[in-house]
Amino acid sequence: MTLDTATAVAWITRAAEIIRADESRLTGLDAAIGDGDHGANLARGLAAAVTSLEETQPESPGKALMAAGRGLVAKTGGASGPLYGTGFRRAGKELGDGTDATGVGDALEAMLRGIEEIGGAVQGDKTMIDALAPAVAAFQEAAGNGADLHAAAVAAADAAEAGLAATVPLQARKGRASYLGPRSVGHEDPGAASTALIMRALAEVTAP
Amino acid sequence: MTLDTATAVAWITRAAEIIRADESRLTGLDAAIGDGDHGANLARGLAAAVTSLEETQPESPGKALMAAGRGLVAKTGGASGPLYGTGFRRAGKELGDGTDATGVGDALEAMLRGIEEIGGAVQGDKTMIDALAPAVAAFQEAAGNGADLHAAAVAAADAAEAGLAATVPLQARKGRASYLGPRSVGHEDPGAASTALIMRALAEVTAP
Amino acid sequence: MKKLINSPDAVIPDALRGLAAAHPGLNVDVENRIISRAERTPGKVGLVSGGGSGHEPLHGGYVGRGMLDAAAPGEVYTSPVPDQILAATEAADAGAGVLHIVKNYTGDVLNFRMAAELAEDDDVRVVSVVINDDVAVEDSTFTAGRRGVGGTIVAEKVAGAAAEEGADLDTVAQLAREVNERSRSFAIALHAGTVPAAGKPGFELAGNEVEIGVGIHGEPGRQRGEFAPVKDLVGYALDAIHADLPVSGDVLVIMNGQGGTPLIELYGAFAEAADWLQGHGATVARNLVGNYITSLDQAGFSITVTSLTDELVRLWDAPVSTPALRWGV
Amino acid sequence: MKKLINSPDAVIPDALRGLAAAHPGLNVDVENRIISRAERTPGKVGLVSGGGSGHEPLHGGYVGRGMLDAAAPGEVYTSPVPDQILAATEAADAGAGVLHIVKNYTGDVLNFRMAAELAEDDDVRVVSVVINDDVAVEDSTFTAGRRGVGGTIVAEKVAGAAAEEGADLDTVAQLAREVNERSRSFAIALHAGTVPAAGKPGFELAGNEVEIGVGIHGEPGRQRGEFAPVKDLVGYALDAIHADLPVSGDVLVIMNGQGGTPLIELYGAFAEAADWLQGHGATVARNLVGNYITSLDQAGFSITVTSLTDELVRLWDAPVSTPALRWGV
Ligand SMILES: Nc1ncnc2c1ncn2[C@@H]1O[C@H](COP(=O)(O)OP(=O)(O)O)[C@@H](O)[C@H]1O
Ligand SMILES: Nc1ncnc2c1ncn2[C@@H]1O[C@H](COP(=O)(O)OP(=O)(O)O)[C@@H](O)[C@H]1O
Ligand SMILES: [Mg+2]
Ligand SMILES: [Mg+2]
Ligand SMILES: [Mg+2]
Ligand SMILES: [Mg+2]
Repeated sequence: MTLDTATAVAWITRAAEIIRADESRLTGLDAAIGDGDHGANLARGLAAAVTSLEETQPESPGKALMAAGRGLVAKTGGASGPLYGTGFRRAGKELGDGTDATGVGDALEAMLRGIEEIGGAVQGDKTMIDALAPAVAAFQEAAGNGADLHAAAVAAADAAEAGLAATVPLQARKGRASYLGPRSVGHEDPGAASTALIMRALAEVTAP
Repeated sequence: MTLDTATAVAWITRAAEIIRADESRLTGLDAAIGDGDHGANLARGLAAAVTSLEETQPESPGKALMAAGRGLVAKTGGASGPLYGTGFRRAGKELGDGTDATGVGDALEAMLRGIEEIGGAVQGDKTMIDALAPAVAAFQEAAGNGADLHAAAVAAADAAEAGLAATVPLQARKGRASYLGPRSVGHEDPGAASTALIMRALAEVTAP
Repeated sequence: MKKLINSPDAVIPDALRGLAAAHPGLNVDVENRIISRAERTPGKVGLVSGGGSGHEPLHGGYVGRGMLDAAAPGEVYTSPVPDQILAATEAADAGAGVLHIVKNYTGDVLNFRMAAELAEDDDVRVVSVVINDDVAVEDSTFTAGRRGVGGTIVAEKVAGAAAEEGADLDTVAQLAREVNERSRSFAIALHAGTVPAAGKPGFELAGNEVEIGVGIHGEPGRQRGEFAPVKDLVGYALDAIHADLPVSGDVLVIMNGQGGTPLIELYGAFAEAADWLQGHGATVARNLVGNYITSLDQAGFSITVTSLTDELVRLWDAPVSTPALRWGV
Repeated sequence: MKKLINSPDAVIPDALRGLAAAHPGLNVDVENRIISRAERTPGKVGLVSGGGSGHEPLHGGYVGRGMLDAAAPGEVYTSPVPDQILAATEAADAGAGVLHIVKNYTGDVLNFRMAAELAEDDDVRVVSVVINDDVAVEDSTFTAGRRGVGGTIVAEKVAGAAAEEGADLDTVAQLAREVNERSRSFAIALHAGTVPAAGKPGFELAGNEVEIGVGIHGEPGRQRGEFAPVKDLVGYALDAIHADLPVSGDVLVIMNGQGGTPLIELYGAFAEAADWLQGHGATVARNLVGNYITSLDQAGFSITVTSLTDELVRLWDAPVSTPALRWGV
């Protein structure tokens, strides 16, 4: 299976669904160490991404992710809008006309680099990077070992969830949670939580 | 026993004490159907009346009540300050150099007339008049029947308390409580409650 | 109760100290509780108002060029005392007499009346205008009459502008009376404010209740109603105003916060008021949106509608420089 | 949760409708959420700011002569999006370039940066100044840096006055930077505000607790402290400011309410601040006391101290006519 246009669209659509379903959990996580809007932001942003896909009817999976990224940037606001928006746009650029697991791994890596570049966070700062970086690594390792798209995506989603769990003991060094200093310890990072959901959505839509 | 200067001073002093002790009850009554300041207002005003007695060292009971009235007006504020202040000044004017129960009855009647005059309330409007008017009537009746000052004051205090109780079913027609319309029914009037305390103070200080 | 105070007793002197520090152009007598303009204009009619504290910026915040000459704040929610009002009157007197702008509460009326008598003894001519614009209270022989609320601000602004122009005492008083006749107000609260000395809210509402027709002293309103969208609450208030004095033509609207309601909500409420008035053929020619006459930290709004004339617009637009209202200067 | 709203979704459009109705001199694009001045002065540097909603009067309340040319309000507590900031930038552009005054939050910085890139694509020169005056947050590689709070108002006022006088983009930007360098803020909350969509307060405090070093988004502060007299709370805040940038000489002080604190308390707090500053050898040369940058209905205060120069005083005193600040005109 390659990541074709329909699958790319399905990924975003499914991500929008599960983020919406889990909106209040994300908001709760953000209320604890941020400003309590992450769930609403991303639900709004991903809904806009879906609308943008419906409107643009992209012809390639790369164009689909780029359109989704533009939709996210245009409607999310906050830190996560530019970060995820840039991430999806970079992934789309890398992805081009669709590709197998290895190519998708490269696209996810482009996503990671884009987010790192504009946000300036590194792993351990208690951000979405802490879920995304291990997810990308796991995806690439699985793909390198010959896993298909679904299997690699499952590995990525599992790694993202583990990365999320690993944010709990960290003290935030980026984003609003950093203002809390030591009080940010003991909570999951909301952006890492949404990244884990987005990775899980990829695993679901690539299931055979 | 006549109402001499020392007794007049003792009356105000005792009234200040028992109003202070019951301040929060008065405030609670006023919070229910007014603005919750009657206890504080009167405690402050009577304290000022006591100070004014200490400062002026009045030579007659009439002058004592007039000084107390001026102290009340100068420090109480709200509706009760001018009402009680005028009442005590009028009583003092009438009282002059001290007198027996009949003369005190006239002084209390002057107090009542003063309050009626500037406040424009009549019995049944759910105000201090509803305690004061029956108190004055009871005092005068007792004095007319030959009661001494203490006995007349006890009759007045009892009548004031009965008058207070009778305010419960009334709808207020004067003062802030009138703004509540039918919602003012079912509560004691705070000014009637303070009048009952002031009458009780007179009964106490005239005890043999 | 958590408040930014040192102690319940210190609330008023502390606020007056702050007012003095913030506005060096005002004379603030913290001990005697009188706020007055630093300079008197000989021959100008003096304007004095006052009432309980807890309604800030009313009244001290309206002392300055184009509005009041002096204000006398009482204890929280308690009218000031005669000596204090007398001192404010004397501070405001520049030889042309003094207007007392009094809100219609028994305590305010009685204490101002006593002060006016004392002032007349000192040969200061005083005219009093009693403001009673709150339609939540029936004006009948069965009540102490209507309360004075937001219309007070309009009366102070308009009369103050006329006094600044050199109008005489009767003219200035007549303008204040005219504003009062043309103004109506109504208020709804979501939560009661807390008097510092009392330490708990003036009334308790359930999660789905509002207090309808409240005054500015944390006193309960005429009835309790169900919480509803702001469009309905504003419509209810405007219906009550309209039933009493039909709105039409150019109006001034004050969408006032009670102290604990944020501006974002007041603007939303104002949007509904503007729509409602337009739908009833009136035009919002002038407006204020914000906290102008408050009840400590009470949440809710009051709306004041004044039916304008060209002359009232001109006087409203005249320069004013006070802590709470400033334009044209 | 009881609020004067129609629904959580409608809060921002309703408030913008109200702002439009109240201030006919502003262009308010309710759909795209842009508030701009009705007239452009050709050749004047444009000033744009924006950020989450819920901080009213910030930012829309500072659009007008002598301050901002356009503002872009986001969702409640959420930075606006690039297209919106771009549209505000285009509305503000009068040929001399546009200054973006951005509060230092990751979301604001990223969205403004994207908008600036888009504007440059359209040949509009943009310079951004990031405000980061909140000393509650350590500025280190371990944080996203200090937050931008009350200093924003001073930067907007001073830069706006310079732009009005015809200063060029670099000069205007440099003044905003200078204000930022000379400004420090600190906030303490007594109760958290409630985001309408969330329906409950951002944090819960016990009866004897305060949140120390809070920001403007209902986020918890760096620590919880014990409730104390306002003198101590203000002293704590000023100690923190003084430790970071020692106060001296003439200062501008903003004693700001967080939305749910009444003016009587803010004046009391200001009295303590003025005393403290005097005791430390500084003079309060200019001040604002009131709600200028809020957090919905949060109770508490923030204090901003800007160390003044003669030039800053002159620009602060220059005429301004916006919904929230008005003088000299
Ligand atoms: N500099 C950054 N780099 C990467 N991720 C970040 C950065 N800053 C914040 N984030 C992520 O964004 C999430 C918060 O997003 P959101 O709540 O939507 O925005 P905001 O913080 O503006 O309210 C955080 O949980 C974190 O994962
Ligand atoms: N017109 C009036 N005549 C007589 N008594 C009055 C009148 N108005 C008010 N009162 C009395 O004053 C009491 C309230 O006094 P207080 O609370 O001190 O003043 P305020 O109403 O100004 O807050 C009422 O309970 C009532 O007994
Ligand atoms: Mg957030
Ligand atoms: Mg009372
Ligand atoms: Mg009172
Ligand atoms: Mg946010």
